[in-house]
Amino acid sequence: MRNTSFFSRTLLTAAACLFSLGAQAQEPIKVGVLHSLSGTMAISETTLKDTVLMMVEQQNAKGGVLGRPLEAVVVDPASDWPLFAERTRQLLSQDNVDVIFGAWTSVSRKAMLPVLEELNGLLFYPVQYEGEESSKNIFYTGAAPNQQAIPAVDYLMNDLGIERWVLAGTDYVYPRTTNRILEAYLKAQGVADEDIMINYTPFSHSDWQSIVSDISRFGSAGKATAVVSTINGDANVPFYRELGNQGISSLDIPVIAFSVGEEELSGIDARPLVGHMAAWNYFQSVDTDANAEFIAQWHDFIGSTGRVTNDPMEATYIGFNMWVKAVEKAGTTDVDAVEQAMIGIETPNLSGGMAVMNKNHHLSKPVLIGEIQSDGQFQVVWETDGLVPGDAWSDYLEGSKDLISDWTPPIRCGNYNTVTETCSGQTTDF
Amino acid sequence: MSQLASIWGELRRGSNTITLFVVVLFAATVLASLSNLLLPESSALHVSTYTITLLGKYLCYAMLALAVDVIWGYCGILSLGHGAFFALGGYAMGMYLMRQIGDRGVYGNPDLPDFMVFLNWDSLPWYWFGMDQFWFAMLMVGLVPGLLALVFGWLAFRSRVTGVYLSIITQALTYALMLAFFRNEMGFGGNNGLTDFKEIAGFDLSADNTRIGLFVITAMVLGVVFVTSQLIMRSRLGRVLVSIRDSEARARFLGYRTDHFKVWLFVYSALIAALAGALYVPQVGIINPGEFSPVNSIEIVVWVAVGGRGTLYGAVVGAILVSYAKTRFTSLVPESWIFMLGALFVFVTIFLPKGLAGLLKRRLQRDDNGDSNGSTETTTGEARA
Amino acid sequence: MRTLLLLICCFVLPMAAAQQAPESPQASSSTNDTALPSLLLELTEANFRRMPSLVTEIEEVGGRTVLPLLTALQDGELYYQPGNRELVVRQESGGGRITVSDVFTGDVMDGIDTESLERVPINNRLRAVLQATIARILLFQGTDAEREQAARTMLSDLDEDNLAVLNEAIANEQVASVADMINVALAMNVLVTDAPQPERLAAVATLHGNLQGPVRNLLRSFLDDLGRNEQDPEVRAAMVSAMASIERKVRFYQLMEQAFYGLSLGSVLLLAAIGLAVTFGVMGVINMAHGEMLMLGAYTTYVVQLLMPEFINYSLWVAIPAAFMVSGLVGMFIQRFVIRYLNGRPLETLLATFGISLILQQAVRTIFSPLNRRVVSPDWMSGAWDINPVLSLTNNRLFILLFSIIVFVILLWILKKTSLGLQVRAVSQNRDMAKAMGIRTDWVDAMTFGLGSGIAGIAGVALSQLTNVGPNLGQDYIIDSFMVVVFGGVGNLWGTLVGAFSLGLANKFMEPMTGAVLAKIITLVFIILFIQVRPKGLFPQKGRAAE
Amino acid sequence: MKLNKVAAPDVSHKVILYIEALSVSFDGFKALNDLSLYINDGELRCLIGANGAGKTTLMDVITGKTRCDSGQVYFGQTVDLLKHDEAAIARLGIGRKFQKPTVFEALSVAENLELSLKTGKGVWFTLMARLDSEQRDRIDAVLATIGLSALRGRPAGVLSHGQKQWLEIGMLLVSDPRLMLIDEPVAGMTAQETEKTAELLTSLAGERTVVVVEHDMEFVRSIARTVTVLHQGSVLAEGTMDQVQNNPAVVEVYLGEEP
Repeated sequence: MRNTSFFSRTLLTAAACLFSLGAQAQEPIKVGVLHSLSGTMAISETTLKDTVLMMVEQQNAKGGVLGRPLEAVVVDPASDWPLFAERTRQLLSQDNVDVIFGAWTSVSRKAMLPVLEELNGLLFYPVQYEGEESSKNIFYTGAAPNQQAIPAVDYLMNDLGIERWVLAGTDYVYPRTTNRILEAYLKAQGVADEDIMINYTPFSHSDWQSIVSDISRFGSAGKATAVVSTINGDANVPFYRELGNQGISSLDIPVIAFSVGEEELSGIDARPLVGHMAAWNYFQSVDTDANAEFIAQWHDFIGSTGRVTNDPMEATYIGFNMWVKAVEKAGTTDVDAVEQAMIGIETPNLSGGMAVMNKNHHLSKPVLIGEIQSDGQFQVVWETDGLVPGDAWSDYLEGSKDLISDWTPPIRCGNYNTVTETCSGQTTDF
Repeated sequence: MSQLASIWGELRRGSNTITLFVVVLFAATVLASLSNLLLPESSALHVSTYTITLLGKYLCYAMLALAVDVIWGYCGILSLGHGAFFALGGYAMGMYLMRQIGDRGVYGNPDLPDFMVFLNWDSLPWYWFGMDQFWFAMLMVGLVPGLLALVFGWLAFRSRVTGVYLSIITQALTYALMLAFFRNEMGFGGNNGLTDFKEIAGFDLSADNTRIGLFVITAMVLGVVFVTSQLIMRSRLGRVLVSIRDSEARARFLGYRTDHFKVWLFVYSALIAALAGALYVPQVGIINPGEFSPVNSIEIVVWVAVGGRGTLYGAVVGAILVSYAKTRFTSLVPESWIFMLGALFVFVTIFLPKGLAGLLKRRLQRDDNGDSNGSTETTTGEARA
Repeated sequence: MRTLLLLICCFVLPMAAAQQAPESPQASSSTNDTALPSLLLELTEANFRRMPSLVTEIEEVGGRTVLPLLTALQDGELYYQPGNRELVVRQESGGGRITVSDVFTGDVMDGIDTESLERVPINNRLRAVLQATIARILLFQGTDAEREQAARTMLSDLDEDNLAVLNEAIANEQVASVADMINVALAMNVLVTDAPQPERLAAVATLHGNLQGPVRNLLRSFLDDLGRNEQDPEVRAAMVSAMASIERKVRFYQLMEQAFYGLSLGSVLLLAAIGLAVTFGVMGVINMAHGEMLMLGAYTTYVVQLLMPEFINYSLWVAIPAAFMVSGLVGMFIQRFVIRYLNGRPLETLLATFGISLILQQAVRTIFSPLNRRVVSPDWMSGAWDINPVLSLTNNRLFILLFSIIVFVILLWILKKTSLGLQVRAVSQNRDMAKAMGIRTDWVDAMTFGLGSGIAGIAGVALSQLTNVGPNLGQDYIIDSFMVVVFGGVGNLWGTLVGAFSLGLANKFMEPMTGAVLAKIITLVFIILFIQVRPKGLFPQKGRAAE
Repeated sequence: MKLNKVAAPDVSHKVILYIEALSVSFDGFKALNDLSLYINDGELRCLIGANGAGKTTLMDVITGKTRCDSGQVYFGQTVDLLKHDEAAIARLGIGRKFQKPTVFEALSVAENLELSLKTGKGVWFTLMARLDSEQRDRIDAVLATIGLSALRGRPAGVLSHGQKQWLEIGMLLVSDPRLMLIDEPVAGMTAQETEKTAELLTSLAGERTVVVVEHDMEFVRSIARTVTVLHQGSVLAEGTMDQVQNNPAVVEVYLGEEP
């Protein structure tokens, strides 16, 4: 048999499936939750699973969607990347879920992507990431580099007068890409080569003595110096401890982090970190009614007032609400219909404005910069004037500066080259 | 003449195991494939593509377990780094699949894989050359892990690094490789590894029949590897290996260069692991440095221990059972799964030192309570009585 | 700028005087009695843009008396009562006990609802202004060390204000160290102004060999023609020699620093591995759950700190014996119920203990949540021992280095001098003979395993001061621990010591050239190759008994 | 096959094993101290000595297990044993039986003998190897000699201690060595078995060279023609059993200690 016949057969059966589902109106809408509940990523991802469950519960209390109740299907990919692909396949082909909320690391999303595209699933990805991707089947509700890194550097440069830069990160794709973008951006702003120091460390790096001492030496050249940190997870505690112990305060060399949020700080004695910064689209300390309500609901749901909220939770919140709106707008859970309905959807974000889903499947969100307080919360010290639209493709990278993503007709392409006016990679058959 | 009979009996007994294994494997493969292809999706007996992929993955694991059983069960070499050979084979295949993407990557660059484009590599590193040719990639699948096993084994076994020490340095080996592959400078995609494959040798990877094809090929390769290994272990070479396991010094004083045997076997085992890795990657769709993680390698050993080492079929059964349990229980009770896995380790090592195969054997022996020709059981007392 | 501010102040004064001040601080400058309260009031309302100038004004008006106010603000302890907007200092002790006191007198104020207090916000820019302002005041009011520090702070910012203060201070400075620092600052100022040659030469002589960062930067800016240049050849030559002397010293101290880092990393490796050296080396048991013993020790520290929040500074002294007990007991439990049944089958022990390590990790995840736990460093563990501006050794690392050696010595003593040690050695050398001589070998096994695990627990206490306390803590150290023991030679504690420190040093001396990851990979490959050459490690046990 | 190329040792001077000025030390302890010993071709030699006299160490050095600090060991006139490893030495025709019986417990009795056959020992050879009728006959013959014919199919692990001793001797026999080094062959044997062993060993001498280390003085007396007494790593005395027993030095340090 030929490949094509099989492909079309799969499509037909999938369509038949959807049709038969639609016929039974009271059948629940299935929401897949694909976050690691065991293994190394459980630290971060368990919270997001709970967030989705909370949102599902609330939506059901409001009467569900399209008059149908929501049913969460939780599976555990156990921080094992190939398992993310396998579980995605399971959710889409066995459990027949209508949408998936899940993934944290880039590699897990990359593992899921081919399966999502093959089986035409729908994923809401709630974590800040390196960009350079836009799939028809994924909505990215976390920050792209231009919604976190670039504004942060602008703030440091303009408001704090930083002239010398340390780009320190864990050696994986997010820091690599972010730092590459930042390096290009800084050079475009006239920063000299010798004023940029780039350093990569492995995951869970624990011995920071030499690196912190290098940073301190780099920072003692008489120019205001800052560290832009894309250091991931576990490595942060020993890093900040070493900074504190070597007497480097936020006055000497401020650190601005893109991966340190309230939850990460809840495991640290934050006192030595006071004054260091983070850039996010949301902080728990943001003083709005929506946020206060969200925090109260969260504490109520999780049964502990000690639990914090963070940016990926807000991204999940926005993503979920948008999906509900889009399904209601489309009147169906059909992936293609929802995908088209999603673009242009607006829902309130928690920092007191509206989040907008753009044509490139990325959000427009405000960017906030917060300084760490001794209680592990952030104090917002700066905020973009309006919403910043997320860029799927960075303007500062050689390979992607000509690419845009636009999922509306007539382009309908995730990586459209504006110079050659062609689309490489995934296109739709419509 | 009685001796001849005993050897013949042993061979026959061996071929029984072989036949049984091959028949079961063949039947399961054919049934699963046919029910996927012919039965409608609504049928209760329909095997979904998801299941086929899952089965294919299990078979790769089974092959990997077989590789470990060959060295551990028969020669007493406990490698805690066999995941390394699996992953290297996988990477070689991954590189081939990556090159097959061609200009269908997100950047549309026909020469460079996507991750190289966004990390601003301007040309393909030398070790990627030739990987777009299927035959060359397949050569590398064997050559790279084989050479590593040869060099590592030659160094280790010649210096008579044995037992625990060997286990620890194999662990160090896979750990070092993991750290190396995590480095983005290496040019293997760093933490993300290689993914988003499109096709293999011209076949669309997302098509059902490609998946079934891969599954069938995996089953066939597993069958061939099983039969080959079984024949090796039944030959005098197999007996020399067992003698090395039981008393290496004695084997040496009999004139066997035990290091040569061990290196040979280690390379053979590494090749099986690499082959398993190469078949695994197109089916799961991703290869990344996590496969090198020492914990993965320990898990392989556990499959073998659960199934019963030194039997080959035990390793296969152990790998499939434990993996299946993992699939089931991480969905049903993710929090308790680790407890169960941990308890399984402890239970098997204390109460089932010969694994499930040992349990089965004891059963069979109780049934035919007579001649135990060729049995490798060492239950003392029975003979003295 | 300053004059402008003064003008504004004068202008504001009458208006401020008209307002009713909440409470008059005991300001020394009588003319400004009335201005300060209004500024203080503004402090509770100002935004971040206004704050820096406000602080400058407060210093201007209040003079040196406002030091307590500024320090409280800098420390984030300055609050105000929402109603009357009166400023107070709110301090929180380790145990969460909150005291509220008057800003200027420091008198404790009772009966204030601490929950309702609002904090005066502070950000980095404000902190910078505060630091400079406080330094100017401290130069006259602080302890000798504080005053020296204040002068040092000014080195990097020799503006008019600071120079005026420095000149005022040097006139009657009695303390040599402070005077030296001020002289350095003044000498730097001489170089940047157009002073005549002899003065410049004298200034360069003052700076000769000085390790202060700003001094180095200033000299470099002259020598590399970065924004400045020195026309006079004689002065330039003096500068070159001054710079060379500085660079020489800096290189030397950097080497010392690297050595310290290496030793420190070595001490961590030693702590992590030494318990393993006992269980693996003496008993021949491969305990893959060793890392989890470290983890248990770290979690014990966390629990101890939870139980005694008021006495964080002493918590470690309680945690050390507690961790020893917890990990030791768990170790004995494992020995009695698992390892005992696997005697003489090291590879099986490896698998079973790996299973146990999974169970322990998951247990911790279930009990304490998968999130990392917060372990606080006691005050005496934080900070650094500043030997000079380019070499400072962090206290926690110093203590841990010392601690690792103490643990090593105690363990050595236990094994060499006590009857338990004698029995342990007897059993490890010839189990059957020991049994025949009436040694209860199973008891000795349990005790040895308990000892090794308990020491791992102690190591966990130390690690809790360096890294994350989370379920994965053990995993990060287990492979390194095995490497150290195997490299050093199994069954030899001295081997473990030498192995740990040499791997630590090698890693740290390689790191600047190769980066952290490559250094680690090279170390691993080196060990793999080393084992081929010397399969029994650095210090092998020799003789027939070892076969 | 490769093995057939191994030349017989040159015994033109009648001596098959030359040991000259051999010294070995462990951690400062001198296990062998300037030891010299010559074994004639076809001789049956007994080595006796107290524990720690260096008997086993001597065997370890001859068979390549232990490296010596100084000295020379020659097999015949030409073969320097110190330059060979255990496997090569075994292939030269030097067989060894250990103090503690070591047989391959998981393999059957017949398989133990099969592995000991004097035949190719390479990886590829063993992979393809099948027993020819001559080899089968040889195994049968040895099985008969060691009295284990009935147990041929049993795993060696189930044998009794004495049976294992016999099996190990059988493994030596089947490999057809020129020089046999036998460490305590009768430990754990019944009187009857001991007698049989003595018979066997005496019958082997002449055709092969046999070196026996033994504690059992009765046994030594029953088989020995020449006895060498080792003491603290050196040769103390050499001669017939009677000569040795009457040697004052031996009486003092060795036999004198015996109650």
